[in-house]
Amino acid sequence: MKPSGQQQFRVPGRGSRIGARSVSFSFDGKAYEALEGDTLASALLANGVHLMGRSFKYHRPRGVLAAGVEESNALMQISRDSARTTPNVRASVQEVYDGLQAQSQNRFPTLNFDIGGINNLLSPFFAAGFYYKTFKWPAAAWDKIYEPFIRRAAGLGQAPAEEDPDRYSNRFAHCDVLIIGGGAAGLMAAKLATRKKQSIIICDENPQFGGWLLSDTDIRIDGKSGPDWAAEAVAELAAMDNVRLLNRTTGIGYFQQNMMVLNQRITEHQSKPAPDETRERMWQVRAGKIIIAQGAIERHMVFPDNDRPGIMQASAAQSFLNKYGVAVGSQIAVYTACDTAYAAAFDLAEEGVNIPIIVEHRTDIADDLLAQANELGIRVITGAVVEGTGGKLRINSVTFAKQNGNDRETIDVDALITSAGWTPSLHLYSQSRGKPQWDEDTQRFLPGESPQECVSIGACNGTDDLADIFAEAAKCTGSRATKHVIEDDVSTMGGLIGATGSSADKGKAFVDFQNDVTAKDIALAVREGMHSIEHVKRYTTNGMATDQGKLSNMHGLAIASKLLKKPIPAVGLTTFRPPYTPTTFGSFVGHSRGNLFDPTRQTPIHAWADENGAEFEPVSQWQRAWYFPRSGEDMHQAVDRECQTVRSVAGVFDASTLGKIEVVGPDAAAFMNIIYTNGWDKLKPGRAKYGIMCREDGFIYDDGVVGKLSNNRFHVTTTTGGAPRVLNHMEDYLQTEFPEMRVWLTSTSEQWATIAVQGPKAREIIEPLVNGADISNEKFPHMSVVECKVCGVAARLFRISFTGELGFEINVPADHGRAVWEAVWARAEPLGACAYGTEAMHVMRAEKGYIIVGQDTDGTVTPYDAGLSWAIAKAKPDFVGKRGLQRPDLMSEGRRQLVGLATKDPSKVLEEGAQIVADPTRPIPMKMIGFVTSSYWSGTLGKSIALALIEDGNNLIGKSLYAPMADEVIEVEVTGTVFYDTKGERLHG
Amino acid sequence: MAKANVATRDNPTSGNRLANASVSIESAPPASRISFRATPKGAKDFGKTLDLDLPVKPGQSTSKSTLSALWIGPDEWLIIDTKNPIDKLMPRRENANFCATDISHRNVAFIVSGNGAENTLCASCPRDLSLSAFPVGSASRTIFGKAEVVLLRTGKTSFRLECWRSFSPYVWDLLVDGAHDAHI
Amino acid sequence: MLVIHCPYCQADRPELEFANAGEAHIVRPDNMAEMTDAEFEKMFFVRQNPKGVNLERWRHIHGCGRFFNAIRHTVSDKFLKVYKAGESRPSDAEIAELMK
Amino acid sequence: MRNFNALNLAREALRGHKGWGQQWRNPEPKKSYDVIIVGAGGHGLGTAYYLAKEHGVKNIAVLEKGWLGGGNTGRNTTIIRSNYLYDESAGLYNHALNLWENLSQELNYNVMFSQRGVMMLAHNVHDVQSAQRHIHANRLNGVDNEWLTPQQAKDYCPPLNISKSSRYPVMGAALQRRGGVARHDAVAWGYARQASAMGVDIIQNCEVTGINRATSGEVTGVETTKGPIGAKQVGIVAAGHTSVLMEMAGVQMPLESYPLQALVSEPVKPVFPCVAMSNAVHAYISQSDKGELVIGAGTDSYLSYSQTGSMHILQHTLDAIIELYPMFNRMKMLRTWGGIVDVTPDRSPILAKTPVKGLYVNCGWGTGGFKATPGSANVFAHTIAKDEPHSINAGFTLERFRNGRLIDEAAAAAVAH
Repeated sequence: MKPSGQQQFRVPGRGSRIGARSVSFSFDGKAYEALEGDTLASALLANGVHLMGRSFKYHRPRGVLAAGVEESNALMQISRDSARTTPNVRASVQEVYDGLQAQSQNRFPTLNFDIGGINNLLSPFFAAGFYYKTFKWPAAAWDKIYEPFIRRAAGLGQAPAEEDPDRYSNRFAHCDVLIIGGGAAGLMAAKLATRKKQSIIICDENPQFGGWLLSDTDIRIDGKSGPDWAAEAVAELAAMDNVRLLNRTTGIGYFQQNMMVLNQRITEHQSKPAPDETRERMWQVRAGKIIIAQGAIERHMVFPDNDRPGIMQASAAQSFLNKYGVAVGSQIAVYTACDTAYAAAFDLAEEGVNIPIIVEHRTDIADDLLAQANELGIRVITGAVVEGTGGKLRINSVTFAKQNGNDRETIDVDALITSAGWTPSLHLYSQSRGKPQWDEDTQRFLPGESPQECVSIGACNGTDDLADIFAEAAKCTGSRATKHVIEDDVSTMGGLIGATGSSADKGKAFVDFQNDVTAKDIALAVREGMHSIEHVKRYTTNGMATDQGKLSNMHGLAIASKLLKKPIPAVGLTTFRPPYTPTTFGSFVGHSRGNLFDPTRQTPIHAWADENGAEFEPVSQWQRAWYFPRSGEDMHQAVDRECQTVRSVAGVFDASTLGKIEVVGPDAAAFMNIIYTNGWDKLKPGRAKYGIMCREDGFIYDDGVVGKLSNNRFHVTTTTGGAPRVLNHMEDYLQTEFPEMRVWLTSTSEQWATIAVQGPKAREIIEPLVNGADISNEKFPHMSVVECKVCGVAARLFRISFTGELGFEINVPADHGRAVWEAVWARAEPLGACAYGTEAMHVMRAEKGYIIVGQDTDGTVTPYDAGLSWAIAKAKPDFVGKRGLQRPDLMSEGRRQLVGLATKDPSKVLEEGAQIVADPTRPIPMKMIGFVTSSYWSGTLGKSIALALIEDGNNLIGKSLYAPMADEVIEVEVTGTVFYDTKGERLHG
Repeated sequence: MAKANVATRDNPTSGNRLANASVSIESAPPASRISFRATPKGAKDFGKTLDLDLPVKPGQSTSKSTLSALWIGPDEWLIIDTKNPIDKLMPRRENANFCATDISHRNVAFIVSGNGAENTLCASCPRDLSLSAFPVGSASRTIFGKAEVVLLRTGKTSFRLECWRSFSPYVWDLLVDGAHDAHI
Repeated sequence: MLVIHCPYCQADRPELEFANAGEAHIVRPDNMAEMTDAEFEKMFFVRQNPKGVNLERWRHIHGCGRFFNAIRHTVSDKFLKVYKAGESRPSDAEIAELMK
Repeated sequence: MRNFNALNLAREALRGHKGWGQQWRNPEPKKSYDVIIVGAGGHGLGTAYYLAKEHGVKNIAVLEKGWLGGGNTGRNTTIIRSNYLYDESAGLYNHALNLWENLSQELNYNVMFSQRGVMMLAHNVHDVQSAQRHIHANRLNGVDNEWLTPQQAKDYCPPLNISKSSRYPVMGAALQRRGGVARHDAVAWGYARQASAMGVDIIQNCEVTGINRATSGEVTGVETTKGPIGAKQVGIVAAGHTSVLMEMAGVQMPLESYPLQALVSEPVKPVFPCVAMSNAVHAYISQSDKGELVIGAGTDSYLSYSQTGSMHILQHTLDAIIELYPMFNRMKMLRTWGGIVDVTPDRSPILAKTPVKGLYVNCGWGTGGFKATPGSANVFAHTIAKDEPHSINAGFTLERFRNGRLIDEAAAAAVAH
């Protein structure tokens, strides 16, 4: 044997998975050698390292249990660098690469000496659900002492502290047949399905296809060894156009209508992945048919102290030997209730490993197994139980006896392998909403009917014999059965669920290793009235660890069933939830990070605003120019300047984000009459009108100016954020309530760039740019629209104002938006005009009492409340919202109504959202009668202005009210909503 | 009358271009586009004007020279002309049987071509875009990531993808991300 | 993600192209304004919300743009039938037949 | 019933915990009861508890078609807060919060209410305005809620990305320090244990299949899978299944049931100290005492009773989480699950009498029912016992959908511009 640390447990000549090249890695800072193809677990075992982790609650020393995804002890933190660090990686799955760095978790200061291990001594206190029973008194101690203590103990590994630099991707795929699992069953199904010329995807979670065939060295299929047969099948499939083979790819979730989600890991095994290589890819596969060939998972035996490092599944020991050429010990005892453990023992014995004892739980086993054991010099004791084990950081002895307690014996070992039989993997079947059926004969759940187009074959369907599996593969693909010569197939007879001996009463017999759930904990839960398996699970946390009960569920169920004296199906099976194995958030997110989290929409004029120093504000998906600070200006000063410039000279504003809808057809006006509260019959072509839209419930939904271009054509504008839902709302009425109307709706929001020019010099600025229209005050009064040319481009020009000043809005095709804007700017700037942003726009419209839907109204405000009763055509027989507006509460007196507020101290600017009360001296909870919707400093007026929704506001004009703030009470006077140019003369200037 | 420099059309992804071993993506030159809504009769009439029958079967397109007509919905077509100005396409007069709206500037197009074109699109589009499900000439409005797009398969390995102009930087970035994995 | 057969496109399309639009066959009467409060409540707020067969509306919003009706089972989420807007509500007998 | 305390726990530790009895009885149903509560979730069990404790009702049964606490009580993300805008909501949820603060002691069952603070992020000017409106209203209603700058938000929640260049930059946050999380199962179990001790029969695996009424209209009992059971009063507290049950009494409800998904990550060492939610970037997150990141977001868009949701909802939820906390991209999803939530048109609950005499309903909590559990149960018990609502739930009527007097928190947070 080699010196320690030099792969002294490597078995030469064995190992279907490993190569000859050696790689180095480190574990807890110590360097080790491994072979290419090793997993982290096999590599550590090759070096004689069994202690790989600590348990969650008791901090018990733990070694690897499994050679696959069901591992729940050997979880490690793997780091490539400070950002690429991943907690809770299963050592049994992680492939070793050159330079891999692994750290053990949940221990302090070291894995060998962990202070948290004191919990193990206190474990009698920490029984299932203990925290529900204590830490309640004194109540104050909860926040200060108990809770911080509990929270500090949380978790296993460390979350990364930096943003993940790696790339993830997504792929939608469609195929005729999707096969999950590339073992014997899956590969055979794929081979047969290809003959039907169907498109096929077959995936396997492991690096290599072959499943159990890679771990079983005895079996011969048509004269070939398992690994050889699998390799040939893969080569055959890979050569076909209609087959996609995905290794390192796990079927993680079965969703509706045969959508299976696959997680493919691409770089996790690479020593130095290319910097922009995709780390993981999510496949969302819609398949005509899904063949589930997930296999089965071996159960451990539940007996006292069954968790010491060096104790593992028999199948794991067999895999470590046959896939990786690693003997998991030199003195290995076996504890089993299933034939498969014998194959593991025999393989190990054939390599010269000493197998001192097979402790067989069953009383009767097949003669040929006994004979072969005898031949290899292995002692078998039947009808026996393991009563306990010895050792601290690794098992060093095992104590066993006959089931009646006789013939107790303790022997020295350095490993113990166990098998309680196999649990078919029903995860994906269950996720497809299939109902697993209990099979009393074999004491296991099996797939029942399939509610979707799927079929389970092989070990996950309870079919263990290879010849039968091949027959199933033929049947599920609609193929004729093929003939095969199969030799030395392994027997899977036997099995046991639940605890052995008196473990449910004595000692710590672990059911769920990671969460430290023992058979006693389950008994306690049952004793306390937890009679549903869901209660048992939640009370004890059995099955809630990172393996999601792959090892523990059946044992927990059996223990509860026995104590409840109820058959297993009556106790219930917990539901399987996606994902099958833990899956990175990154692979779900895929491309949708950073810029691609959500589209960022920018107007055609955005770049100009950016170049001219604008600050931007996000409005739904849009970025809008907020204000244009000049050097030294803060937001306040910039906005003040912009407002005053507009009012005294003019300003240019990018209104392109406004929604625009073209409403066209012979019945367009009739349709507008339905959708808007206003009347549209009298509006003449060339004129525009402000429109209000409600939902059926009578609350304001959206607003905007509508221009009538011709008898059949309206140019409708909506709020920026409202555009998509307004169009949907209109389409809904048009298609489903008024399909007989000849009207068509088209979104033109992005066809047009919209440039607002507002202020006394607005006409002077644009007049020379306009061709084909007389825009004089007489010919083109306020609320007009004309199709003309601006800067030589076909344009829709509106005479319209949201500032209260003389104003125009120029709509030009978007690709010309910036050029036209620059032409306007070239005229505007020399005249002393400015570019202004949304904030100045907000101030100026508030000075005029123009509302912003969504700010001065919310979904509880009617047009009447908002002071817009003039916009309701009461004589119309019908419009959307007419009936809703007649409901008692909407007609009641004293509703909140939009009014203006003037602070008694004009320099005081109210906070938007500030609540208004009539009597601020009342105790809390204080009666609130309204709140401030908009509030600004008006530089033009030299005082603050505000709009507010106030109960019975219209009748309170002139009265004093109060805004109680955290540190003061602000007195206000209720006013009308128009603060500036109350007669509205400037509009017509 | 003052004139701005409006001779060229400009959009946020004008001139964008990317090619790798599997796929090439480029921003298409500006085009003229009409959102055409019509009754069956209106569609027939307009087909005569255009000298191109509008497709009547769901998901199909017709084309002739630089002009294509894409079936979008039962009363909706997207007319694209990659050469002629919009004035030449737009119907002269309004008609009770149809409605034509100029949306030339609303959309931006990308040409995605190469053996990896389908894979590039399938990174973000949930539709089955295999040749059998979406043969050459197929057209459809669909979803691409979080943006709505119109897809037209112009060849076995080439697609035209149209989106609204403010979505084009997002769609471009998403295409580039998809192109990265196009060889798989 | 569901697969939904659009009766206008006459093809299966991914759910991401659609928007659910609530219960189907809620009639907006011509004489809306004369409804009682109770009738308005029923039309606007009260919903069948069945555990079983649901008659509902979808819009193929990122496809052909059409609203249409569907019969779907709310436990299995399976679609039993889709039909165009304006087509009359299938009879209970027809729905029972679809359930088989 | 043994008292749950450290001394008894220590005593039991020495003898293998053999002395603990059943936390609740599992009786067969009697022929009739004074009050039957349908639904043994937190709200239903709590209702029974308060009926027995505060109103002296002796003869109560809680019927549950599955196992107690198995519905939304055991399927939610356990967030507790009361910083609602409207007086009605603030009153109801703050009543609940006050009860939460003493619930472990009251029930002699540690529900692990952890007041780690609930932070609601603002990402645009509209969010800021809305948050300020809440803060001001909360202050005058006696509900704690305070404004944090982006840096203060980051200090309170270090994983938060407050970079100005992110797609949805954080412009600030509203923080309710009294808010937090609790151990959801323990709430159901704690109420069940005390209710059972006071004589309430909790009958699991007993599905209600009909509601019996006298010819004069009033409720006389229910039909169940365990036979008919008489009752003078019946309270329906069945979340997503309310429509189905109320239909049995001939009452059609303004409710729709949607699948709501949540997920947890693998457990990691403490990294996320509070609860954080965002409406604009739609997702919420906290870290459980086991170390799992607990994450939720919106519902699917269609009615469903299937308790499973769509892949793209999970994706959008995680997109949002990674936008806000990019460091979690390599974390792994451990488990996802779905519940069925019942949603009213104004997204506020109904806690009220019904048109049927003797029939009461507590429903419509949407995605936010857990936080209200003790308050809802407490006032619903009052409503049944007195046959009239408590002042706190007086506004949460069924009639509001007729007269238009809605309590629409979501509409108040309208998004437009």
